[in-house]
Amino acid sequence: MNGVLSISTVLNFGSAGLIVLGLYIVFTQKNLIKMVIGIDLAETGVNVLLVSTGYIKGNTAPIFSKTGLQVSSMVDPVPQALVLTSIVIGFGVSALALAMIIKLYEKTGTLDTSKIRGLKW
Amino acid sequence: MVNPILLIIVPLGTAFLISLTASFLKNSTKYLALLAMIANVWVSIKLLPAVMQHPINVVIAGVKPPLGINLFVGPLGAVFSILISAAGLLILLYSFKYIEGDSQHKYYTLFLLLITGSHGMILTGDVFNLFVFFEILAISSYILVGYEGKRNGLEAAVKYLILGSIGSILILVAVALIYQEAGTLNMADLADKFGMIDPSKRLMILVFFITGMGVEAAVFPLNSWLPDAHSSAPSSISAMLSGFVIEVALIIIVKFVYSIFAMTEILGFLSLVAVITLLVGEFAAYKQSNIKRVLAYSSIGQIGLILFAMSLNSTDGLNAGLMQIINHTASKSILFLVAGFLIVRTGSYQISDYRGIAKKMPVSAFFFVVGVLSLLGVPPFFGFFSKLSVVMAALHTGSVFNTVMVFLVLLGTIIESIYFLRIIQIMYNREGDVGSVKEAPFLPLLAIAAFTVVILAGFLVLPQITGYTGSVASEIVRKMQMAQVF
Amino acid sequence: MRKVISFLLLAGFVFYFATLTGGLIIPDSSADRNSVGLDILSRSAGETGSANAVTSVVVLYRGFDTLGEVTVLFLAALGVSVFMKSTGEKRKKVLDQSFILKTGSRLLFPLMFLFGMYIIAHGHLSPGGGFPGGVIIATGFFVILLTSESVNFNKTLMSVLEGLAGLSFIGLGVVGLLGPGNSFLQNFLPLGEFNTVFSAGIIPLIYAVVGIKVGAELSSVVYAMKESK
Amino acid sequence: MLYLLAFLVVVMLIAGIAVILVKDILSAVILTTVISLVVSIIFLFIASPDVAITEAAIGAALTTVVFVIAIKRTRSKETTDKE
Repeated sequence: MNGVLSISTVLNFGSAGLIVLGLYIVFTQKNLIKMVIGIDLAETGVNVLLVSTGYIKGNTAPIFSKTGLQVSSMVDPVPQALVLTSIVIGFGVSALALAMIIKLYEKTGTLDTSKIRGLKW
Repeated sequence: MVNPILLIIVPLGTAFLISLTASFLKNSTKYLALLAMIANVWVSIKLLPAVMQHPINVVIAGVKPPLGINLFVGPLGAVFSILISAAGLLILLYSFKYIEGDSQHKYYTLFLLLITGSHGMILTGDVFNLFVFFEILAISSYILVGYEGKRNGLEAAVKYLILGSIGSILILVAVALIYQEAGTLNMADLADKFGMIDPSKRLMILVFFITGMGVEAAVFPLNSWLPDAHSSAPSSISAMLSGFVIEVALIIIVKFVYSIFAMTEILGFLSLVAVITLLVGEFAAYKQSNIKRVLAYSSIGQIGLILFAMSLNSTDGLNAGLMQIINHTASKSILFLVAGFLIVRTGSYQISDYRGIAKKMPVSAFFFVVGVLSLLGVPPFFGFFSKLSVVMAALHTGSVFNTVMVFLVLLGTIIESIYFLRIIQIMYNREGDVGSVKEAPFLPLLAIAAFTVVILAGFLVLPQITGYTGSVASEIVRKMQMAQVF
Repeated sequence: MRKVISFLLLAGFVFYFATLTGGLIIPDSSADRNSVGLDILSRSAGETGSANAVTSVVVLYRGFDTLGEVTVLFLAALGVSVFMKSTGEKRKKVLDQSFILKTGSRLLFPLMFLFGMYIIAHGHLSPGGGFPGGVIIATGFFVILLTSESVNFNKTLMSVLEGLAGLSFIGLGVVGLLGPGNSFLQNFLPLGEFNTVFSAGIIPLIYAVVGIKVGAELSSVVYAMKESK
Repeated sequence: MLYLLAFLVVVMLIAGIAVILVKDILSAVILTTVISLVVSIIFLFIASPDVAITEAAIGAALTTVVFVIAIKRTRSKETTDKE
């Protein structure tokens, strides 16, 4: 592989980019649903970062079959387990946020943070 | 020997049990919650003497750490478990009369999960497991803040949720970087391997972690959610959020800085942040007219004080900070719980509407005064000893910086006493008339009285308390190590 | 102005990230690196009897995380039901869906249900397991929910299922605690023959519980968000 | 493999920028789904099939369902309010 571009580099760029885009959306957008989208994107970015920490070039998924794959040719299973957890947690937070936002919308009739007094920060 | 894992699985299991039985037990589910909390208090008290000798590791799934998850229970874990379960039990008793309505079982389920999350964060010995329990704690508090379904509560809950999610994303980034650099998630193992990591990377991980956890701990400038959230939650929940939830997040930060990352060089920065937090909190509290907002901003001030004590880089400072945490838990719980029934009885959040309420609610008003005096640090209340030890610890370091900071802390105390004494003056106004309001019911008063006993009798058992907090402090300053396996 | 400030903040964040991690540009890590995961990998098949190492990490080595994660979903479902409780307004009349959609969805549901069960039951052999399986079952349920006007959705049944599944998870853990291993979530069943469906001790049991719980919770989340008015 | 991954990451980031630029929230949600699917393919390529399945099922499918419900419920009220 050529010196600069490695798979980990690509993944690191991707995850950092996604985290920054997500946080940028949260900071700048005024629509509450779009802010939740931003949180969702940033979480996806962190998940990519986590999975990439366990990646070992050229190795296979950590699943043993009867033909007997070598342990040394598998990727690290722990970050994958962590990401499974964090994906589910991320979904839980998004669903809860949207439920709150729907209820808030029923009370205030708007999703615009600049029109909701308590949400100006 | 009781197994500390019971502290986590008993409330969690009871929460599931409540959801299972809610359809036919209806509102009697609160007694299940009561049983769980009594069990928790019993377990944590049984645990304390044992772990004072040797910290213990509880292995989960039969896998020895660092491969699996473990609970690490030292003096810190035991003392905080007692704090959490005792405060939780009393606040639960208070809730019996305070929470009304049909779907009470949801409140008690959330309550137990909040307790589960706090215990889990304190006891776990694994970084990612810490994140999971952090999420349990955070999500249950988001829901409880908006629980009443009023507009203010919802706005506060949404704001809290968005900031909290950003915080949890930063924590997860820190976890990912930790795994990338050290290849381990176990805290004790991490403390061992951290020396091998480049210091600048260490700093970065710590910055991510502190920023993320700092949102929950309400450190300036990440605390804009707190006044809204703590003031619009039900009062029993405000007492818990102010009483131990933010302290739990704070102690996790302290634990990371001292015993895991051993990066005491950032403590100077932290103490600066702490004093700014304190002054911001106290000045903002001064300007409020809503009683719960006053208490919420005062919590920010107190968090600043605690963080200041804990970032002095000395065992004395940590000890003082821990005593201040105990004082704050007891006195702020009293204040929020009394405020809860002041609001229920008068129907108003405005302090000016409580003119002369002491005639109608004498017991509540008396408890409020005790809470205020202890928070301000008037002798012979417990708060006097804790505040004194903070000041002594700061002056003892002998640095000019800390001396200046102590003056600012005392300035904060003066502001604090002005606005609190103003409230008391209004409550005890002779001419005021609030109409026909009744005293709070017996059970809530009993719960508040128990907190008051801690404050009033605290100085009698002061040597014991400082003994316990002292061993917690020495646990924190030591580098974390693998303990004996349970 | 706010955009500029947040952009600068985030640019600073990226710069910090890039310079202090030793650059965004890093080489691929090699197999000789030292990590807990690789240690687990070399022992997991023998210790847990599960062919899928990720599953053995999720269910046993880090089973406590999974318990917490299920709790987070439980919390989310609870939270949605707290905020979405019916406000007493009349329900709007839902547009009538076409016959083909309705019948198709009814036909699709058993298939998706079976597929979900398959994914759950083979979690220790192939990719998948309790979470994706539970989600697939829940998705099958949404298809019916989205196409039919009236669904007999028993909220009580769902909360009973959630509670029961959660308690069974803890119960399985407590059996391990009381058993010879004296450790929460300890495997107490024989490992069985490697790489067959009935193997790997308590892993399939826990995954089944997780699948039921995830399915029930997700169904009640979406139902509560859609139908509460 | 490397270039394929780089391509997927570029697609993902472009979709992310598009989320900021589009005005319509529904389109933003659809773009998020696209990102989730692309991420799930990336996971598949870096030897994480478990994560890929979960991301596709939860990140792409379920999250989209929940977002669409939320958008529908916050829009329908807006139109009835104007009547």
